[in-house]
Amino acid sequence: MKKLLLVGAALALGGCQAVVLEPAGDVAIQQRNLIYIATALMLIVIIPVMVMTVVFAWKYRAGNEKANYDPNWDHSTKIELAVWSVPLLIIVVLGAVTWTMTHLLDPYRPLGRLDSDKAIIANVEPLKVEVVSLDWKWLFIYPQYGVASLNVMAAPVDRPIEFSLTSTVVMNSFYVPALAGMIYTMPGMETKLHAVINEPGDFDGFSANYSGKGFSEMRFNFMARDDAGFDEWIESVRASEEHLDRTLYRKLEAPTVSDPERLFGSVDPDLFDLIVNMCVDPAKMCMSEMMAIDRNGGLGLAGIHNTLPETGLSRGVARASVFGPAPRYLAAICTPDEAIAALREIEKPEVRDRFKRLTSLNLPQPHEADMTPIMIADLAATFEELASDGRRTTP
Amino acid sequence: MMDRAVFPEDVEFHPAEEPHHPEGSSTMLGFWIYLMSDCLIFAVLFAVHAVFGASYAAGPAPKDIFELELVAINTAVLLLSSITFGFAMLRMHMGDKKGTLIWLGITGVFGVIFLAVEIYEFTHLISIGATPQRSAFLSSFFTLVGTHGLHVTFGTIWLVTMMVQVWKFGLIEANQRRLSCLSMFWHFLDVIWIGVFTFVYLLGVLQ
Amino acid sequence: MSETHLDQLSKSPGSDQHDGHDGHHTGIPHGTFKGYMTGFLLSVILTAIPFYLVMEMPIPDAQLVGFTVVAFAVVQILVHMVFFLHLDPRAEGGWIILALVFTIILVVIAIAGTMWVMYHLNANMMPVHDMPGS
Amino acid sequence: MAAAPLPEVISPIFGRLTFAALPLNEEIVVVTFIVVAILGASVLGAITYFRLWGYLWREWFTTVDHKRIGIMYMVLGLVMFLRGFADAIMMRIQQVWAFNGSEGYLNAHHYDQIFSAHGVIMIFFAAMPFITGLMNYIIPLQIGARDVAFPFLNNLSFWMTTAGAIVIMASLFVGEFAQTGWLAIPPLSGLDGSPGVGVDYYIWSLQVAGVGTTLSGINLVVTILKLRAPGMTLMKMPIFTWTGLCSNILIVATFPVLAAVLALLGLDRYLGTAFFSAEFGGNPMVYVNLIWIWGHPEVYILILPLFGAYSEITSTFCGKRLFGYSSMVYATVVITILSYIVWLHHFFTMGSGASVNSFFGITTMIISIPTGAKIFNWLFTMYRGRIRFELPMMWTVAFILTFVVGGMTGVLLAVPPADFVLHNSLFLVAHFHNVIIGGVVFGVFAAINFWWPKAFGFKMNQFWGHVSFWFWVVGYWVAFTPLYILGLMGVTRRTRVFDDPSLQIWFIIAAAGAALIAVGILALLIQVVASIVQRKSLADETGDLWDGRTLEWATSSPPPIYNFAFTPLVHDIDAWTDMKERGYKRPLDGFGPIHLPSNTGTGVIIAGLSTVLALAMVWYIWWLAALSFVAIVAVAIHHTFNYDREFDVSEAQVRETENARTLRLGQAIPGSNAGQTVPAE
Repeated sequence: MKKLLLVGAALALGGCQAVVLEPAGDVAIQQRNLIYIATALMLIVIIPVMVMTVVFAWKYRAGNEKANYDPNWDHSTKIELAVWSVPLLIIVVLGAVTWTMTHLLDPYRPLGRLDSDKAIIANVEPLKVEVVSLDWKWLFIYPQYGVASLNVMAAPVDRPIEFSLTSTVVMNSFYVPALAGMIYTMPGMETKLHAVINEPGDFDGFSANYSGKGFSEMRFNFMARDDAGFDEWIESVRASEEHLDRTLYRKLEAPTVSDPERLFGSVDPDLFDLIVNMCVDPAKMCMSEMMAIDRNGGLGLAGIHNTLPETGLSRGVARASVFGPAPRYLAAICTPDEAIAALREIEKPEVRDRFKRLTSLNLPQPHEADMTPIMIADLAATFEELASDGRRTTP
Repeated sequence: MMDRAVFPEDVEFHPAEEPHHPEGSSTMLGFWIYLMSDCLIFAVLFAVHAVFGASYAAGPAPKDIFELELVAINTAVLLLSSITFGFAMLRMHMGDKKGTLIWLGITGVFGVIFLAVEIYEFTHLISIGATPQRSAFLSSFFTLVGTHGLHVTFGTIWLVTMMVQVWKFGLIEANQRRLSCLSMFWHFLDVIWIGVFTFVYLLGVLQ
Repeated sequence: MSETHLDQLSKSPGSDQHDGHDGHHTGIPHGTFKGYMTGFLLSVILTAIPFYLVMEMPIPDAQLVGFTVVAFAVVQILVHMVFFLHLDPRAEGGWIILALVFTIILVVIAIAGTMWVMYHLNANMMPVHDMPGS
Repeated sequence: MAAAPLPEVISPIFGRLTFAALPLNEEIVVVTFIVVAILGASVLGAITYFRLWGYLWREWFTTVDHKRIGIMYMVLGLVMFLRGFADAIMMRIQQVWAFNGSEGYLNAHHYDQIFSAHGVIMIFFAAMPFITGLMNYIIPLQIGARDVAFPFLNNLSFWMTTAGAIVIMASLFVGEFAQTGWLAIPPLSGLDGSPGVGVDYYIWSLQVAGVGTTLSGINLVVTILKLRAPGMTLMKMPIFTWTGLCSNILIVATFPVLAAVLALLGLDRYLGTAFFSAEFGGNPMVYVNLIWIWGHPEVYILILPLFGAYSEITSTFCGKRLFGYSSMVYATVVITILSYIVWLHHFFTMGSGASVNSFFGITTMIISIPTGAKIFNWLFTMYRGRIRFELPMMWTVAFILTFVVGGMTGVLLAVPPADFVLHNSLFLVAHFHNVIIGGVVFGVFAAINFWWPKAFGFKMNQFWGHVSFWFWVVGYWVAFTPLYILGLMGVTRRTRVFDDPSLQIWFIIAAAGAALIAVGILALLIQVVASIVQRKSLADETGDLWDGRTLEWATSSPPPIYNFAFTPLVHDIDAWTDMKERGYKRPLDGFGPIHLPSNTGTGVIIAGLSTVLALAMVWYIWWLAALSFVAIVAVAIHHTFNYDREFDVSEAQVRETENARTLRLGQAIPGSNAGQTVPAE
């Protein structure tokens, strides 16, 4: 039975469908090789064990009167030594391989080669791709080309790719089996992946970590092209008139399933940075800013009130906990004047920059008199007034 | 392998005297193991606090909101309650029911004072807006200190129950055993509190 | 842990009922007035000093104060264990102390492991902010 | 997501419970409900008709006898196992169906609940009750004790586990279950990602059941440490007791971690704290990290006791002392400790650095060394043995052959770069089913076949046992080999629809395997019924059907309520074999009264109130939650005012029971001390 299955498995795997065993990218190939090495090492023990199980079970069956029967034999130093030391030796070897390969294939580590024959070409800059997992689609931003695409991406063959990845709300895992191993995408965090594709073709990419309703459909086409083909694709993206900015991004954030492929001819250069920092909404304080403030000891008692009621939730989900206050966010502001100014000018991109300048100055230290506590009521009133003006309604 | 020769042929198969496991003979060990598992709950909360202790979300830091005077008072109260519980146990061993009850009562009063101070601290923080929702630091602070407070609350309820039981049934063996468990629980909470005031309050303010 | 040690740990619970017989069936640990007072006084000292160090900051070096405070806490925990919880290595056939040691190991693994893992995750993934001012 | 948004107003009386909470629009659920209602009504009706309520309440529900509690755990495990398996079948059918543009027959809302419920139920409410039940039944007997250390707590533990199971079953018909996967990882499980009641059901069912599990862990640890028969030093303890000890130590050491981390998730959902949301400085990775600190040892909690069972079975049916007893013990202890420092291998791909990854990868591999040593020890126990291939032994051989493959793929997944391509794939799913079915489930069946005669006094039906065995083992391989292959084809777990038609054939094979397993389960149920029907012809009066080696076989089958009239004195690891070899004769006189704990209904009441509390918290019915909480405290306090918790089995009763056994033994084994009963004075 089992043999039959193994044969079946071998046949199936020979059919070139097992992409994990027949990948097209050097990183995935090295990972595949490691699977082979580890399997081979373990078979040194596994096969004898399986053979011994069957042989012993047969030979020492009760019906076989000829076999030795030694009911009190329960110890042999030699055997004990062997059964502990042989696996130990294998694990020592495997452990050494693991240590080296884990460091060598660390997704954060820039590539050391293009494939087993080709070295890195010094003057070729790696292709940078910024990946965002949204509910439930993939956004790819090409900062070097100023374009972006949804649910489809392309990459040139034999050029290192440097992915920076993040997520809007829910954890996902970015995985193109033909290219390289997977890596998680998480909100407010940025993961990295270095990879290279060695063969042209269309490959499957998807989320490998369950992320809710539309997870199964959260797939994209990974197109590996030669340099000319890649440039051609970039040109076709540039031809698109859609401009991906904060406003459009916040529309994209709304949960949807099975979105079609979509191209954006231009993109805000700092969009990815804002997504990672969870401050695409200009009113929100950026994560990096918040963490920098925290490293300097927070904003003191005054900082308590540096929050505003959440209104323009792009994802449209009510999320007030039953005993908690209404949803709030950290406002990207320090004083009432600035808050009001910001609310009035919320749509202007330069407001964002002003905040950046503001916070990169010496931050107010706790208990320093120059920090005025924000009067939350004033702010909320202003906020509502503005919202009713329709000037800040989120589309 | 067992060397059979060491046993005489006419080996006994049953002990001469039936082993006696009176009810409660395992209680102290069982309760201790429970305390150890409780300890791991606190370990998780301490670990969480270690991670989030400086995540103020641009809000207040420990030195802005902690009043060490209050913490010092609470520490003193808890320490005093420890020694008064000790005295209650000494009275119990002497068989002095009245003395035991008096010292237990004093311990209970200290427990209530501790809780009152903690409730004051929490309500004060919440009233100024430093709520558990404001930042991960405050979430973990309220959870860790609050969990300790809940334990003290249950300890106090238990203590009152024990006082009723001692008063009604006297210092019988079962009550002695229960008081010993409660004593372990009470002193265990002390030990946790040492961790709390050191790692949450003192080191927090030092940051 | 050697085999003999394991064996000694618990000769057999049936027999240690009789071996450890000292007139108290329940094995309730005993304190003495002197013991409690010693523990109390030590605790008072070990609590007062850290509070003083942090509240008054006689030593301006925060790191040094931090280490001192933690050291005091460790000592005070030991004091409580000995004088209030009456930890006796021989009580319950040694299981009390073994359970404690095991728990301490797990607590250390859980806390240190979490901090280590989270430190690396944060170092790898958290956004950074350039602050010329600081 | 947002399938059931929070109602605008939470009613002060019914919380957020409205008629809309009944999933009347999901035909599958409605049909299931009707079937369950009819079955439930007929069972309840039959109990009423045959006037069994009083009997059940007095003899079973309120019992503090570890043997009966053990059996109730096994029944609970079996019932929940059937529910979990139904979920599995539904997933298999969906994945066969959803090709070529078809959506299958399950929408995402339904499918996502099913795989979440399948994982939770199989681990917490099938596997855990199975192992707890086995340990409850066997360990006190193996160590020559009369009961566990805390008999009342034992009853409470069982009912708390049941309460958790009731809460999770309620989610099937009222509201919804979590759509998050079995670990409910935030932010998906936060209010934002899962606004409905599903995750609250998850949290409360596990919290309630977790109380039971932790208490039962403490109970069994203390039982083993304190109540062993005289002479039974640690290194003479039966190996099942050893593994049970280690498993329970792990329970005590890790379930509090689960309780704490679920409490934090609950705080985020109920109070809006900021633990796992990045916006206010929290971090969801802390949840992942903490829940795996519990999650990995949990795997060893499940497998260790069954390693012990395999050891007992191998030794018994080979008629031979266990090879390498002390290395077996050390392997168990080493696994126990190591299992606590490997948790990160569940999230290598989350982006921790290479050093962290390789550290945890290597510690994981190291666990395979003691595990390997165990397998070799079983092999060398078989070597020069005289193996009787009764069902338990057949399951053991099937286990070894299956488990080593699972072990191999496990080590493969422990190599971080390999894990980067296999993580979260169906390869991973195949791997953990390989070790859990091949190790835990096979072990439970081996143990049931092995110890059933002890618990009931008759052997299990052999024919249906063989049918069950072959369908299970073949079915397992047919069902999960395709998943290994699909994993290597890059297919991810929890996927609901597919667009690559070349995958379909493998899902069809896997579904066929699941069908074979279904036949295996059916055969198991028939086996149970057939065994009970044929109990006269299958009866075993000796109490020692298999020529057993440990103390549980020294008493009658089923054992008397007090287990042993006289506590045995232990001289050897295989205490009962040793006694038999030395010509042990049962004492026929000199009985004394035996103290035993009295039954109590407090456990049922507290667990019932906990169920109410959990459901009230899920549905935001605050007055009921407060009321049931106060009631729990009040009942618990009231319980402590009862000081009289023991009763005596009188000398006459003991003599009567023992004399009856002597007569039965005399008929079963001519020449044994038949008829030599001693009349009452």
